[in-house]
Amino acid sequence: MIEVRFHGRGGQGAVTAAQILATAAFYDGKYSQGFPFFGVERRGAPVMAFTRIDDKKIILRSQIYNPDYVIVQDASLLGTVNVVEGLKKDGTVVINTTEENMNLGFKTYKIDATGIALDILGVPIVNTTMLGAFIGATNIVSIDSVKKALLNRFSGKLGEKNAKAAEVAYNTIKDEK
Amino acid sequence: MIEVRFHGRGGQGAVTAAQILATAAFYDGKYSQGFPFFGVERRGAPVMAFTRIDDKKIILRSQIYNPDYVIVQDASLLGTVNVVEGLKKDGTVVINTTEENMNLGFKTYKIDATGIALDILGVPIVNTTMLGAFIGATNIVSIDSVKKALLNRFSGKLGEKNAKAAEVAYNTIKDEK
Amino acid sequence: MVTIAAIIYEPGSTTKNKTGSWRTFRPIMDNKKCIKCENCYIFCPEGTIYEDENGDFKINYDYCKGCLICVNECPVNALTSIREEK
Amino acid sequence: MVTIAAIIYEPGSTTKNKTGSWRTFRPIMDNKKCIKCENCYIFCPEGTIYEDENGDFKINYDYCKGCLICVNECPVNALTSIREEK
Amino acid sequence: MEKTDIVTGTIAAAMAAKLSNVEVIAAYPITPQTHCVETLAKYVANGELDAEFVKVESEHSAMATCIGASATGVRTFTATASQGLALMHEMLYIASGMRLPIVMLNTNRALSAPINIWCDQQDSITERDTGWIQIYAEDNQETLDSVIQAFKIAEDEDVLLPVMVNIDGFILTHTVEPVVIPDEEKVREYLGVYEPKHAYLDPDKPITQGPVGVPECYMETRKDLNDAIEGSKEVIKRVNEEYYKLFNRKYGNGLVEGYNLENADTVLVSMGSVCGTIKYVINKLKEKGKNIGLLRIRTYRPFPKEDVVEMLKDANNVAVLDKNISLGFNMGALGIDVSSVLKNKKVCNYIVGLGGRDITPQNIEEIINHVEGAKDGETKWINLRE
Amino acid sequence: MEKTDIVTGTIAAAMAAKLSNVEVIAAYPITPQTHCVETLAKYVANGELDAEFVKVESEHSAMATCIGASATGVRTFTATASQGLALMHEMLYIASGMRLPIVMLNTNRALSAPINIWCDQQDSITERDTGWIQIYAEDNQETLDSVIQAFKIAEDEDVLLPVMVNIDGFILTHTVEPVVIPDEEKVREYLGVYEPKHAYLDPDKPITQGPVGVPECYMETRKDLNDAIEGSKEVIKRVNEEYYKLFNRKYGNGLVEGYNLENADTVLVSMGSVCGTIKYVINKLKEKGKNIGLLRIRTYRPFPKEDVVEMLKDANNVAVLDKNISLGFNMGALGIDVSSVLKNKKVCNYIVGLGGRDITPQNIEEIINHVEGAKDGETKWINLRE
Amino acid sequence: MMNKKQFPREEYFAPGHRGCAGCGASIVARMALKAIGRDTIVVNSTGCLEVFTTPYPETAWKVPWIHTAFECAGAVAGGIERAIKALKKRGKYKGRKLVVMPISGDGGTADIGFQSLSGALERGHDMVYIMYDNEAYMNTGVQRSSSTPLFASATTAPAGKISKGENNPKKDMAMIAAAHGIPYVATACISYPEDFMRKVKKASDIEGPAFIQVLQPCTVGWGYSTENTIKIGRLAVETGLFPLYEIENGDFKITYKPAKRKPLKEYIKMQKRYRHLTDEDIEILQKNIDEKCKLLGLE
Amino acid sequence: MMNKKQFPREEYFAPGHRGCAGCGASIVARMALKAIGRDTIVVNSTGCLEVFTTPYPETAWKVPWIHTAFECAGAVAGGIERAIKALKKRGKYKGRKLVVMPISGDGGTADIGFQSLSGALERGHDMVYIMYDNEAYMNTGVQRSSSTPLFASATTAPAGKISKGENNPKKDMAMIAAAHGIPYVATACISYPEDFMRKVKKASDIEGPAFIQVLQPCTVGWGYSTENTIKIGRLAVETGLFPLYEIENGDFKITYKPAKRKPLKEYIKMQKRYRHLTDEDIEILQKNIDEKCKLLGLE
Ligand SMILES: Cc1ncc(C[n+]2csc(CCOP(=O)(O)OP(=O)(O)O)c2C)c(N)n1
Ligand SMILES: Cc1ncc(C[n+]2csc(CCOP(=O)(O)OP(=O)(O)O)c2C)c(N)n1
Ligand code: SF4
Ligand code: SF4
Ligand code: SF4
Ligand code: SF4
Ligand code: SF4
Ligand code: SF4
Ligand SMILES: [Mg+2]
Ligand SMILES: [Mg+2]
Repeated sequence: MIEVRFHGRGGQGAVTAAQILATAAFYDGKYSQGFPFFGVERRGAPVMAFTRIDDKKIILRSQIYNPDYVIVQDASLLGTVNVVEGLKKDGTVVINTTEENMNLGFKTYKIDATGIALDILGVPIVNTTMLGAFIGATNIVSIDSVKKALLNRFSGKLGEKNAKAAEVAYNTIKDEK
Repeated sequence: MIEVRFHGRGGQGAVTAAQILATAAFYDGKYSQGFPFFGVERRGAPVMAFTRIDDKKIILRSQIYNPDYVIVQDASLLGTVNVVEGLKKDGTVVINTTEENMNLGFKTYKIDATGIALDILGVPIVNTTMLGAFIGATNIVSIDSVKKALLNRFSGKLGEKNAKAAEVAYNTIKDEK
Repeated sequence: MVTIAAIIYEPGSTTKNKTGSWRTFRPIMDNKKCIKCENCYIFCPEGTIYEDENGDFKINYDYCKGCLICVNECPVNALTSIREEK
Repeated sequence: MVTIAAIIYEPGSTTKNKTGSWRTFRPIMDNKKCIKCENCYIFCPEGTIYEDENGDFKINYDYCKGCLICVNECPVNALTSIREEK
Repeated sequence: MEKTDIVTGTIAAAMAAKLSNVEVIAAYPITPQTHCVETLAKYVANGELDAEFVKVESEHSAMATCIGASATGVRTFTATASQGLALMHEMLYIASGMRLPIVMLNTNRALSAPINIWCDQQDSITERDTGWIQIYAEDNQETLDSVIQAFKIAEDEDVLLPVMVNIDGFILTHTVEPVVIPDEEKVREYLGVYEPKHAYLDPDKPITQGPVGVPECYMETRKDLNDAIEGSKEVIKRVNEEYYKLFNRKYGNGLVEGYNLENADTVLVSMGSVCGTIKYVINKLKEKGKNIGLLRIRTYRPFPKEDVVEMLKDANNVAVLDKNISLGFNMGALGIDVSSVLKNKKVCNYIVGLGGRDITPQNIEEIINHVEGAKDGETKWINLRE
Repeated sequence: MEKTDIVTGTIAAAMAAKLSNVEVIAAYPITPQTHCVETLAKYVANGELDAEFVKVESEHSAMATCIGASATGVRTFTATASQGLALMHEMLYIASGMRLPIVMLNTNRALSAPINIWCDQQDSITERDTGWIQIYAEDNQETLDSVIQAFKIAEDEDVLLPVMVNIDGFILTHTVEPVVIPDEEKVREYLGVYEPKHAYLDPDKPITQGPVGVPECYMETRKDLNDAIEGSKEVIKRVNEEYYKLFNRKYGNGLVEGYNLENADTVLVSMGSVCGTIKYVINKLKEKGKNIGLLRIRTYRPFPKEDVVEMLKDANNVAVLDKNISLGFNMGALGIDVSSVLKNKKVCNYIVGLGGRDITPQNIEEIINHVEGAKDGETKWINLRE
Repeated sequence: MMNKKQFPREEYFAPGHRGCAGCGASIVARMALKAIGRDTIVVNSTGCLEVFTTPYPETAWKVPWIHTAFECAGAVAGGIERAIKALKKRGKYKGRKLVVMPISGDGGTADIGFQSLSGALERGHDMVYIMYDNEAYMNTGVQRSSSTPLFASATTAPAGKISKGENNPKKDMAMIAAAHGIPYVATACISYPEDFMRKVKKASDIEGPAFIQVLQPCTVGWGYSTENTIKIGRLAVETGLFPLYEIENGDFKITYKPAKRKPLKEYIKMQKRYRHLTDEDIEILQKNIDEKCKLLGLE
Repeated sequence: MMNKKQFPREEYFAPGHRGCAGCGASIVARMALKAIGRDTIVVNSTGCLEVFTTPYPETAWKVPWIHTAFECAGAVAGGIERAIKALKKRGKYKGRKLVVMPISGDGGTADIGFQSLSGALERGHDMVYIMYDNEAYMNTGVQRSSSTPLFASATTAPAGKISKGENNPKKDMAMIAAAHGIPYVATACISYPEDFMRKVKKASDIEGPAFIQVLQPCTVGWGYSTENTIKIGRLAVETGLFPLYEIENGDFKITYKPAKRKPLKEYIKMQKRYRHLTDEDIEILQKNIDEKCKLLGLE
């Protein structure tokens, strides 16, 4: 079973990202769960979300304390949240940042998702971009399934743009690898 | 333990009468309970009320099915209600009527309480009159205690008039006995 | 045996309950005086005044509670009251 | 240990929570341009613009969420915004 | 001056509230409670009680008003029944969760549908999880005493919980019987003035009441509440003793009252006014040489588990009489509760007196006869019509 | 056409309501239920579901509206949680008392005070006496299936009772996972059109619904209700089988689901989503050679007494996990209920997951270890903070 | 006055009910049903009318009738209205207009059921809501409601040594309903049956919510002898205390204008609930009426 | 505009709360408390404001504050008011006026808490009731309330293939409150702080119930970017959509008259909740406003 934790801010779509990832896994023929950690926070406040992926039906219902992967949608979170808390020793972090020198003590992929998002979507909402980057880094689901999930989730142009953003990020990371 | 059942019509004060009787017994140094049988009826509809009197604390809480005494405040009830239902074999009925020929199968005292009430109170509300008659017939509490209870219950003139009505009825029955 | 949810399937079944016995006073109708203004008919809280086949108003004493609204509202004193016999 | 009935005995204690980290954009105040109209002061949803001892308005960046209402409502453009560094 | 009067249960409760010097009353009329608040309204209208009487537009608002008043630090009282109590349901949890020592008279009445204004205890029983202390009085004297005690218990610093005093509708609420009315001064001195240290809305010391109980604290507040109501058992017992010393009346140990338990192989367990009828039958049977016991539960919440176990340890046939039914369990709530703590004992459950169905001495005897031959866990409805 | 989708529990429920062709929906928003009615509103706004969506001003009115609609003879649905369910309390009794087959989704959430939007089951547990059938689903698939089944059960002529389908707030309501969505035609054919014979407001055949239930009839209506909900056990089992035949999914026997019970000396008993975590732990322990069982209560009301007794007959350590607390009893309601029917067995009670406190596999193991060394009747709160 | 059969002869409200002799609430029900006719569905709040008409196993109602709780006639009616819509989709009731008629006392309308009513008005349900106003909670023993007038004594607002009875003015339900912007609002009184029945009929023809507040004297609660029910209602109108009007799509119209307003004292003196009032007290009430009547253009 | 310190500097509402960036509800709370001052007791219904200000163990409030449930701010406030009276009998708060200020969203006021409010108004409790109107249930995710305007899309009244969003007009709470005959009713908008704060202050000085409905744009629910909160509020007033007035003892007065009303379109076009509207739809809404403004004498 693979466990993924998303860190973001209210309004940045971390929960949606977790659900999209779960959906993509499902399209890949796997079982999955996508769910939020809920707080009373509003837009702008730190939030978390989770995805579980497995080959068999997932029955575990607790929150995720020892993820295999962590996705950080907003580097400014590092100031207030311990994003690597409980991350498995051989775990991986994918983080949205332009900062070059960043050591989180884990295998880390960096990407300027905000740049890509502003470029392609025109708004600094990075959830789908980060998802693409994450897949590029980890390959835990197929990028085609992610795109399909995005097209199903967002109607029309919006779906296409998001799929595009994911793909660009995916390739960016792939290339860097 | 003495058990008394009152039959009347909504608005005629049967419940009050049962409470006054209980109060009078209490003034006589006895234990007592006075309580209604409640229905959804409004003014004019048949109602019942009960009094229990004993020398020791009364703990029994069921309704009264086999009374020692029955008081019928309105003879027209005979048409719809079996007023002597469950009355003990040696029980007594006191009834407000002008009818001479009335056989209820039990020892029965008749009195024109409506006449007395109209005379003294000016309204055909017979509960206190009937109480006086009942005491006259049975002596289960003292007429003084009944009067005291009435004076406490109804303020000013109204109390006096009711006490008067009770007393007149009391004497009427006493004289007839 | 009660019906399910105590639903009552018989409309208007309070007619089983003859409230005429509640009366202390009895309204008496004099159809000769009546001008058919319908006051008594429409104001009766029991709906117990009805029009017979001749177009005369009649009181159904089975239900009349003797409130005497009809007597009070008759503009021509076609209704009067007497003390009910018990 | 929670307090009884979760009552909070410390008024205004949300100040522990530095919402400045929420900012994507940062308002910048130019006190020279400011005409003290108090717009930014009264409209700030955080109440994080304050008047200092010199009568100048200052922004407490610990709490400013970067909504930019102040910038939008300044009649003289004494407030401007920049992208927050992260 | 102490005196004896002959009054109904509702009026006894109103007198108790007056003796307790309540400061804010908010209540909505409902049968069979009405005479209680009408009497209080009369006291206020005549200047006999200097309280604020709030004529709210519903029971929901009655409880909300009491919560507001109690949270501001004054002694608060209300009264209700049945549909009214049900309409307060959400607010009951809030009153206890906010730890506000509101005292309420509930006059037990059946719940709709169909609508029925007569007695059973479904209304209060169904609120058993809410964190309210529930006292069930057997007669009008106990009603008065329990309301006074309720304030003492509720406001105790180790408790700080609302208390509901339950009395059977009509059976007590509309029955006059002699009641000793204690001296007003003495009661007021006993209770003192309510001056809370924990909850008060005061601009001079601003606190925040009823915040968002995030997952990091919520469970602990529930545990606190649980411990407070568990701990109230000791306080209730203590108050029962204190009250006895001052006013010369006590009710068992405050939580339960045993009657003729010694050597009783068959014991009935119940609450409220029916216990009088049971005692009556016990006395009759004793005359005939038959020994039957009664365990009267006085505080249903906190549930006196320990006392139930201890006092029934010698009984072999336990008959629990419930004036309520937990639909879908085919048992009354007291039956379930008692069964759950009497593990190695025969416990049968009898559903009695729903919606004003009378409970006669014959019914009690029927139950006694039945339980002696019954199997553990049986439920029987008593006095049903065909 | 049947298809699989990846959806949250609330959306699965909304889909089920649509498949069931509900005709009147009346609901009020509350977290964590909102997505269910929002989804239904969207179906209606897009013409995908030809239902009347009544945007009521409170949950009290939501239930009242459902009652009015159901009493007129149409299929009716609502959804709520927590404070909303609590505000309906009075109307819940009325819906069942009037024998109206309303179906409701309740998304389990803690009750105020303090206010908390996260999961526990206090809200529905505290309505256990109301005469509503209560189903607790373990996952989103079961949520969808249970809503469809709920209509079938509720409208069965031998039942005619409202049904509440409960799902854990956030844990299911906000989690997407794969769910098989049955074919619409097939579901509609299975359920048919609701055409009641007992309750319908129709000028062509005027009946009186909700009259005054005088003492002469009230107790008998309660007995009827009691028998109907007891009898619903058979219907629930039958529907579970029928559904299996048609849609290829079943949940235990409909009332309870046993998991690894054979030769399990220690058995956990619980309801809802936590059963998934328990199964997870059971599987892990099995790998380690330790045999632990689970009895999942699917319908809490009617309470499957017989199954509980039968299926636990070989267990020696019974651990009941409650996501609720009956304050003043120091136990959760399921704990009390199970204890009351397992008379000669060790039953311990574990209060878990109140107000969103997570329940981890470690917590489950802790419970298992504890119960094996515990005394009968112990209650323990799990995962409390200092 | 003598045109033949001014009132329909069909009866939808049976005798034998348990209402007090002389009860005005029965008159409301009887007249309203005559006005609308058989295709009415009645939703009754808890209160006198509900209690005295349906003691199981008897009912006074000859039309479909439902009672659920005290506080939710508006919402229940809304559910019925939508259910009828749904049934029409199934093909039932083709071409027929079924009228949903919630009927509640002043308590069930102005107090505990107020929100349910307001919600129903706001949502625009097609219904004829009848508030039968006897100015107190009669069913439970004459407690005050927010419709109880200033200075009337009621059991929870009793006249007493330091109290003149109710201390708040009567809540103006018709005007509050009108502020909801619904198509039809009216006041009425049982003593004016033509006016009342015309309004009920009109309300039932109008699409959308209609609200009618009908004054209904109560022999027990107001304290007068049974034969005076109609007379007292008439006095309430003739004194200007209870003006009869309707508001149709926002247009206000007085529907009955007393030739000359009678002094309030005549009305007050007939009722025990006012017997504690001094002449000065009555003067205060008279002034209130005079002011209100001026505003409404009544004399 | 340049008079020194037009607004008090005391803060009773602390930063660090969890409101969205640009939230208008915080602005309401902050301004209202500045207007009344420290002797205020706040009663907060469930809703955004309550939730984002009091995540245990933190509170943004520097005055006494209580929250109980969603639907009963009015009744809780009434209890507090009476308790203060009782405490004054004990000698507490001598010579001080404590102001009880219930503050509820449009949902808590016009829908689920409407009865509790109406009861409090009717009973005459001395309080300043503030309805912060963001025209939907924001806390739970932008569901419609009865204060949601016609044609706005909300999650329970979504625009869709056969729906234009909300299909009922906005419930007129200020007018309904006024129909209760209370001494003071006003509308206000956060974009006009002087007007709003003056009204709050006046309301707090008046004995008896006062009701203020204050419009408060919501960035999330209305769909606009955070910096426009004040701008949009201003447009609501300038277009005549949300007129600012007060009603003191029945006397109606417009307190701000736009020089020339702006076209509604300007307002509509800034908000996503209206993005499904065609020009014809907007025309309908514009007509509604024009009519209403005529009635109120605006333009
Ligand atoms: C929730 C609830 N609270 C209280 C009651 C008790 N109750 C029943 S009817 C009634 C008064 C009804 O008054 P109104 O609506 O004016 O009708 P009336 O009896 O005067 O005809 C009351 C208080 C109830 N049934 N339900
Ligand atoms: C009885 C009850 N029903 C529903 C809810 C859920 N709920 C909490 S706040 C809210 C909406 C609040 O809307 P509003 O009053 O307009 O305030 P806003 O959130 O817009 O500030 C809802 C529906 C609740 N807490 N209690
Ligand atoms: S007396 Fe009353 S009940 Fe009898 S007919 Fe006349 S109006 Fe009707
Ligand atoms: S009121 Fe008199 S005149 Fe009029 S119809 Fe009746 S009896 Fe005839
Ligand atoms: S950007 Fe917003 S939060 Fe920051 S100072 Fe300006 S108004 Fe205040
Ligand atoms: S809005 Fe601009 S001019 Fe006005 S006080 Fe602020 S900075 Fe100065
Ligand atoms: S109390 Fe009044 S309203 Fe009720 S039945 Fe009697 S007369 Fe009619
Ligand atoms: S949703 Fe709207 S009202 Fe709520 S906190 Fe955010 S901006 Fe404020
Ligand atoms: Mg009334
Ligand atoms: Mg809102």
